[in-house]
Amino acid sequence: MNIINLTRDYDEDFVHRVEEESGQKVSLCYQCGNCTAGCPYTFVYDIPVSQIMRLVQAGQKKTVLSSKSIWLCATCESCTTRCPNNIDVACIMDVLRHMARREGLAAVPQVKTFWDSFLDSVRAHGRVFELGLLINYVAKTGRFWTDMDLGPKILPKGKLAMKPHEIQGKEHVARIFERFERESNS
Amino acid sequence: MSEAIAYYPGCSGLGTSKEYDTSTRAVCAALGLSLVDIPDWSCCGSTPAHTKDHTLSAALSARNLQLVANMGMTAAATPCPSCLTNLRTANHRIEAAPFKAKVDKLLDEPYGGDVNAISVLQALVENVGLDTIKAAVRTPLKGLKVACYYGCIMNRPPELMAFDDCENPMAMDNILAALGAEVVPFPLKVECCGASYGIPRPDVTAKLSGKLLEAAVGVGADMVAVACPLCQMNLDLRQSQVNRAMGTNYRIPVPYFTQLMGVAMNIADTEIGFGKLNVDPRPVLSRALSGAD
Amino acid sequence: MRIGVFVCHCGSNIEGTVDTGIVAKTALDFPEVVFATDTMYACSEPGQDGIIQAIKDKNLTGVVVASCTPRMHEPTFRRAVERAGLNRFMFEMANIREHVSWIGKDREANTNKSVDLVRIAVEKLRRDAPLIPSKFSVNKRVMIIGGGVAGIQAALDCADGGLEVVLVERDSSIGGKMAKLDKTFPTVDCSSCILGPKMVDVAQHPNITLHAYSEVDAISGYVGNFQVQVKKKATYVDWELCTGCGACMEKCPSKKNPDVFNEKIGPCTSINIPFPQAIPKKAYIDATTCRQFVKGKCGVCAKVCPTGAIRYDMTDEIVTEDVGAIVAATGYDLFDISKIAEYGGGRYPDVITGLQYERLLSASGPTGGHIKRPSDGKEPKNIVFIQCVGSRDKSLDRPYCSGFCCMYTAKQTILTKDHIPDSQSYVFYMDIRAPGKMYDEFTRRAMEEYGARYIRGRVAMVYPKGDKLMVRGADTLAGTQVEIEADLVVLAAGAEAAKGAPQLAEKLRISYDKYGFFMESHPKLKPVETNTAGVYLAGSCQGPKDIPQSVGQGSAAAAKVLALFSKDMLESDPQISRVDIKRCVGCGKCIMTCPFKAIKEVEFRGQKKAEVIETVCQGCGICTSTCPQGAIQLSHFTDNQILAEVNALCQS
Amino acid sequence: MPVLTGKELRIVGFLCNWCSYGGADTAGVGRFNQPTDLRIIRVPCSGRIDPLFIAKTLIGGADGVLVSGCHPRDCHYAEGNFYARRRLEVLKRFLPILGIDPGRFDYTWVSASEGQRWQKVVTVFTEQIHALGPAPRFDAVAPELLAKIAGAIGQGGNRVAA
Repeated sequence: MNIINLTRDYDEDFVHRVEEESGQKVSLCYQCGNCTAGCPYTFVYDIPVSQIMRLVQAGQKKTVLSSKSIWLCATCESCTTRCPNNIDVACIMDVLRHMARREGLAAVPQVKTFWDSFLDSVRAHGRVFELGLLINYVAKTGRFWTDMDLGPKILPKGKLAMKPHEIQGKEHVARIFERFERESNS
Repeated sequence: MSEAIAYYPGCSGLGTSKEYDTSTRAVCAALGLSLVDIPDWSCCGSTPAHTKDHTLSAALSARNLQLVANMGMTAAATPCPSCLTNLRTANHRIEAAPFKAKVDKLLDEPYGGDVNAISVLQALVENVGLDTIKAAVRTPLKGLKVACYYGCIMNRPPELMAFDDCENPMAMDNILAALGAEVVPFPLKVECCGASYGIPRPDVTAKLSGKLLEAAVGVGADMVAVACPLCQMNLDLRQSQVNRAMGTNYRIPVPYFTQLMGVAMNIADTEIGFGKLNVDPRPVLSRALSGAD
Repeated sequence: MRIGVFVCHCGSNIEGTVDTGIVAKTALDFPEVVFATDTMYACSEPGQDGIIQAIKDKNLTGVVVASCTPRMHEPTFRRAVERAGLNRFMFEMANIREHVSWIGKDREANTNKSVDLVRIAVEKLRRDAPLIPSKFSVNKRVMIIGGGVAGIQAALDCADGGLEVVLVERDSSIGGKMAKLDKTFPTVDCSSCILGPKMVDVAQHPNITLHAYSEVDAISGYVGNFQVQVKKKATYVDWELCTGCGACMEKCPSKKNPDVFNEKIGPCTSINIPFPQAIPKKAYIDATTCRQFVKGKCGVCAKVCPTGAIRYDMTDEIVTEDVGAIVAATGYDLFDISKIAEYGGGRYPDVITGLQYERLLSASGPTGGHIKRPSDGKEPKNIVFIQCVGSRDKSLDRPYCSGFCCMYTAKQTILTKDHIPDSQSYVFYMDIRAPGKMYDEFTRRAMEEYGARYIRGRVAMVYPKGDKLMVRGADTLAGTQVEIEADLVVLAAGAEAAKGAPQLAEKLRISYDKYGFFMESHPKLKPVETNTAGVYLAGSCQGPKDIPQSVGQGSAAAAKVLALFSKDMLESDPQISRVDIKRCVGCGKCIMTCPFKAIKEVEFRGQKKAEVIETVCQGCGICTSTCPQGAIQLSHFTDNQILAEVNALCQS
Repeated sequence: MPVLTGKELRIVGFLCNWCSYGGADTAGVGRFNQPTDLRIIRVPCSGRIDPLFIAKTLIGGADGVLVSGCHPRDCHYAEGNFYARRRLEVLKRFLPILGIDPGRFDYTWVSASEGQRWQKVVTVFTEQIHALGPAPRFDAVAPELLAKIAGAIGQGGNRVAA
């Protein structure tokens, strides 16, 4: 295991940015572990959420932003709800994903691809086109076996629309995305 | 004594949770709660939006909230907890003026910030009331053992959702009890089912949904009533994936609570839409109901 | 007047952010100031000597010290100027530490503000007059409120010191929380074996009057002369006649009531003596469950009582006790575990509090000292203890540490192993707080000798699975989620202020913090005193405490009372209201507003006038701001003085 | 000189000895930083505070006045703060008649244990006064006016206004 030199390797700016973007004070965390205890996703995390909090406190930007955990958090809010110090942990996980994206990091690429495909669908149609989203995701990841088994179960039910519900204001929705991109690049 | 509220079905209401949408509309209409469609509503952005950026997420929600305001209404109900969370989070975050300014910059029309969003479940409990629901029951669900599963974000975090108990919610339990069903205490009411990882990480969803099905069977439930399209999909449509991953053999129906309301209120089968579920609840239902006689 | 000003450095506490030299120099420009200097530590012996010397050398007639808060050292400096021959009320303080140097780092602004505060102190002092205290007699009886171990100790020490003691206890027996405990840490000696004899001493001590099943209704008066109204709640049993034989309990048909003494994990009868060692060992009837009261007919206990002690028509009775001092020892209550829904307390019968577990361990408890879980009476094998339930939790507005839970949990794991050798205890903890003598060693023994498995982390949820309770927590040291299939879950429920504590504080006119714990006069130096003279504190009513601390405080409070009563006469504070008889028009408004009935109407040359009863006046000054004529003035806080301070600030 | 020109405004506090003065002490002991504008006048009880003290302070040139006592029911003198609340509430309504912005005066309750609350109270009130800026100076206020207000509040007029 690497030795962390806390005088040299403490990224103060990272700690400040996490606090600013999440509106949370990370020094409130006293490492009780309640978030990890309740997190349904601990079993797939590479770093349990309480240790993510610890590493944020310790200013360990690279370790945190390259972790798989931040991409496997489903924002189920159990950590936020049960934190004895009222820290919105789920919001911090969200903010860490935002920062990882900005750094070009995505330790679980298929999750990011799925979310991006979802947003692409919203941007194109104004609403999510479920079947289109799935096809798009499969095309991007090459994971052609995804949910193939479910096709026979769902298609006969007539639930999945074969074409998107285009809304009249879809240009407006697209403009939201465009302006967002302009703002984030400026 | 009809009450009106704007209605935001959410994208899945047009597809994978059609039966939630139709049963919700039918039940509310029968109970005198008038759901007024929001013209040209768009997607709230769901989880993918807030994991990308909070301003973007709030703008996607705010567009819809402003559409409600333009209808001259001040409240919207949605059946989907994920939509609900996004709409409420947007409202909460724009209370801070600098954040609101950033959101308005992304919008064609700035959002005034005065439209409240609640769940259909909350509207049924608070705007309609259990007494009215009870009075509308024509076929009591006597003998049916139901576990009520609320999903992770219907009530959490409590400061944001401001509805029911965040650890032991009772709204759906109370409705089903009013319908005459036997509600079994379900300890994992608010545990996460695996959310939207069904596609990118099916292993994760299978394990989490598997725990829920195990618990529901363990407490002797005939079926699991749900209030979330994603939960429903994970527990019902993906039940075969669960069985394969966990080596189990569950075959337990997972209807929306509004569908069960529809049964008790003698709503037309076409509106209830049991046929759209993967595990058809009708055999279990008729067995339970006839056993009660 | 010849005024001297002394500006204290307080080491670097003040000098660090205030230029005391400039403050002193500027003070020389103020009216009637003839001497000003800065000084290193004004309160030290050389500091006080310097003040005394200056008074003598410069013929000072008044002194201002600019230093810390007057709530700290005003009495110190008053004594110093008195030693120099001045009247001790010819003295004022400027608080340039707590209100200046400690709350900001801007040296220029702080120096400036200090000058202002000295200026108003000088202006006030210029209008001070010498005051002479008068004397009043002391009623050397003391009331102790609360008969837990702290109150028992205070009562016994006062009584042994020769004082008459009135002990008031809310429940039907004294003993408090300690009486419910099985064993005590870190010695594992039997709680009732060490408390029992003290309880008997209370019952037998000739100097102690015990009002059990009683509550303080109202308090009036002041140090040396309080009048306390005690409500003796109806027990429906004549305690003069009751012998405590227990025949009524055997025959009472209403047997399934939650037993409060057993923390509601066992049943009890409606007529009840809570436990065998109860003091007084007398029965009382719970009218909310008794059939005679609920249904209007039964009368079984009246029929079986061999002494004919049952009195269904008994009513609450108020007795008035005159005392000279009061010790509040009202203890604590437990956090309501049902507020943490994820742990299932109140929903799942096998999730219990630590105090309930004590009752399961106790030979006099509902299970006769056998650990049986409440749901099915089975002996549990895997027992999970969860720490900090309602402690150190900001989200529940309980941010404080309850102090004793770590220790009693360690004790309970040891006792569990003794009771059930093939059992396994698990303890979820965040930090182990064991700072007492032999405490840390004790917690180590629990782990090393008794095999208790300690897991560092909180528990997120407890839920039933079959007949087990699934406990899902974290092991933060291993960095993982853990699950335990438990038979019984014991929650270390935190301590919170006793129910009704704020209301009692209001009656006592003492302060309490936001959690309802009573405020001591000084957190370090006056731990058992309050800001109300003659009212003292002992035990957990001030904040969570274990048994040794509570006993220590009981003795400390007793020592304070004995010291107070060592004098036959007390000096009253002369900073009281005085009536200018020429201006008084006898309207009586002051009489109506005085909260202490310290003003009476007198006839003076055929006219009605107000007159202040010196020893009763507490010096609040409500009368002064009520009087339309300005005829009644609070000494040292006169209208003129306050307005002089206002002018000094406005016109500087 | 005592108010730093351009930096500070003249804010006067009237604090009861037992609760709020203690709370301000607690804030000091806890090193809870505060703006430096406020000067505290100690009184035994908020019930000792004559509303005309406050009027006179504001007319006399203060930019803000803050009163703080014990929380209702927690008064060292049992009921002094109830008298204070009634009087101060009336005063607040009369300030506009004197031409004084009522935002320049506020009263609150802070207990001796509430150091952090005191820090917040001082900070917020100081910011509030800075937002209002320096108070306009009064050339002369007719004593009759003060007396009239005193009459309306129901006490004290004959002496303090004189």
